[in-house]
Amino acid sequence: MTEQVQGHTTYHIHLGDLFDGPMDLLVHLVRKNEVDLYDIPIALIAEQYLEYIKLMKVMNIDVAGNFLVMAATLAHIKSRMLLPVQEEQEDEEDPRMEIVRPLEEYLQLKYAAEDLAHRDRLGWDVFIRGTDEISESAGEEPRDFVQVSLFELMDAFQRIIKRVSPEHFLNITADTISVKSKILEIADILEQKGSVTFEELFEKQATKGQIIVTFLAVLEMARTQVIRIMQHVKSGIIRIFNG
Amino acid sequence: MDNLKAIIESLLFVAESPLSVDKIKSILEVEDRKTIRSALARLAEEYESEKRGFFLSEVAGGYQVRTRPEYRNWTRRIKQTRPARLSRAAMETVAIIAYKQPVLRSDIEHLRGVDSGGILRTLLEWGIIRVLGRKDLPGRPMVYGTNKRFLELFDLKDLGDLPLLKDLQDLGEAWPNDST
Amino acid sequence: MDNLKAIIESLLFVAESPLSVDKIKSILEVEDRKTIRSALARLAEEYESEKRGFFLSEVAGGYQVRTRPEYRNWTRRIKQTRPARLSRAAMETVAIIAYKQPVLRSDIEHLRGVDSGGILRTLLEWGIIRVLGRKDLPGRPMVYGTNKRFLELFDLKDLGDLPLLKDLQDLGEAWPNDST
Repeated sequence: MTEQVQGHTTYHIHLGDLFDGPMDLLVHLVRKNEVDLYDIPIALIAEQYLEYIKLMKVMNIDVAGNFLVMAATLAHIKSRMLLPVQEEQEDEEDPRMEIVRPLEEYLQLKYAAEDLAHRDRLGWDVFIRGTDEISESAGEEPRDFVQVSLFELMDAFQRIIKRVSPEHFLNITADTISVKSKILEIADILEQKGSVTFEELFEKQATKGQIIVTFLAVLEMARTQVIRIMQHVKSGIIRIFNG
Repeated sequence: MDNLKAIIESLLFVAESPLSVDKIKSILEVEDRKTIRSALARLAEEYESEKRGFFLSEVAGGYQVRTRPEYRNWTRRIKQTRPARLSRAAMETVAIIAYKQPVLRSDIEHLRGVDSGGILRTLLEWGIIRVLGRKDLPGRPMVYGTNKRFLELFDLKDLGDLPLLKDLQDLGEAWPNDST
Repeated sequence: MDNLKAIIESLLFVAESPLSVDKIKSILEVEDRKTIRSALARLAEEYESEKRGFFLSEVAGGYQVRTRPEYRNWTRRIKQTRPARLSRAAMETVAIIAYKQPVLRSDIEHLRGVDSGGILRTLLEWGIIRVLGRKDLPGRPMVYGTNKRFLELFDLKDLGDLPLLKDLQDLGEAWPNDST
């Protein structure tokens, strides 16, 4: 998820950035071969498409299922193109339309997205008047932050565990009551400060049990959208915000 | 109120979001929309003719003073926090929602050909899009649309201000720059 | 930089705190303090002679554009009517309380599926909701309702003015604060 969101941000290497999806790959191929969108040489494009998928697999890029669906569609169109056109079928639609229509729509929206991106964006090209007021944290958009995936959160947690104690944590269970009261505690902190770094939350937790309880509380709060867990694009620091 | 124009200007300076004529009307407790409109028009004109560092933008159903885009390289330096760059995927998703709203996640994903849940969540967080409601379909899927913030962000008066979708047949060889 | 004055004006506009001459100098990468000073003086003079709604204030070791104090009665109104930015979770809670009042915390939590103590406390602090009393149940739990401030915040005449739940579902935009 986050891979797609982060797009141009630096810290995440995302091989899939080459092509966001099967539609992008198709657009790329049509463009690269300089063929007419309305007269696509389907055999050539289908063949090249499969080559790309093979290459992605070789490079250990996780090829999503929708790439394969598109490959099947292309193969199907190709086979239909090979069938001899019979008299009574002449007014039948060009099988390629199955792919041309969505491509057309997709391209149109890509143009639209480009147009939007070229407008004078607030906070980027134009600015409104600055105020020296302390902005409220609730609802304020932390623009330098991106959402964190569960895996990144677990990485951060592992770092904390290692720092606090090298032992294993496996046989500690957290009871519901302490998780609930920890949730309230975190909510209190957030109410006062608006946001807190992930690490700060664990600073005063001496025992393994407390650390686990805190982590579970954070997970639960994130799951129920009481909080938002974001990562600073540049520093990589994970910060927790009021939902 | 003989200095109506200056008062409106001071309101525009203080406001944190675009001010509609109605809003100005209710604050000033005047009856006449026309006077407000003409004061706004004069302000806009003055900012132009005097080559001020800002201009009056008609955006998101209201008026807002904004710095000139041609000075972006300077104004950006004042702002220490840079806004997150919207990724290409995010821009595409926003465009789809803007043009196709009300739209289902499944429609978006069908168009883009990829899972878009993560991007939708981010766009929701940023307040660019919102959930308009739920569709009366199995699973009651959520219906998405753009938010007022979308208009503000992309300098649009209203949704009617969105450029028409291009006719691809007319474009010939022109491809979107960022298509690969 | 022939439009130095306009650029400095745009910087003053964007800056969140007073800008010193040195700061402007470092942003614009110019060597000459005098040019900056004279541009500032011209801006100050223009704001006066054109009777703008703002003036250039020399304050805290720098320069800042401020709205005129004589318009305080108007400019204050903008600040007052600015809707508080409520988080999505807070909006949900307020909505539940508005529609279901008098309501128990346990009812709210049952509906939202999450602990809502922290949010309730915030809303109480902000004066958006209030404790209506205590219910005659074990533990004598508190009963919550909305406050006058709630009406102000959402620009409602009275509670009867609340949109029907169905309208909300259809539109999703009945809330003035659509940024959540």
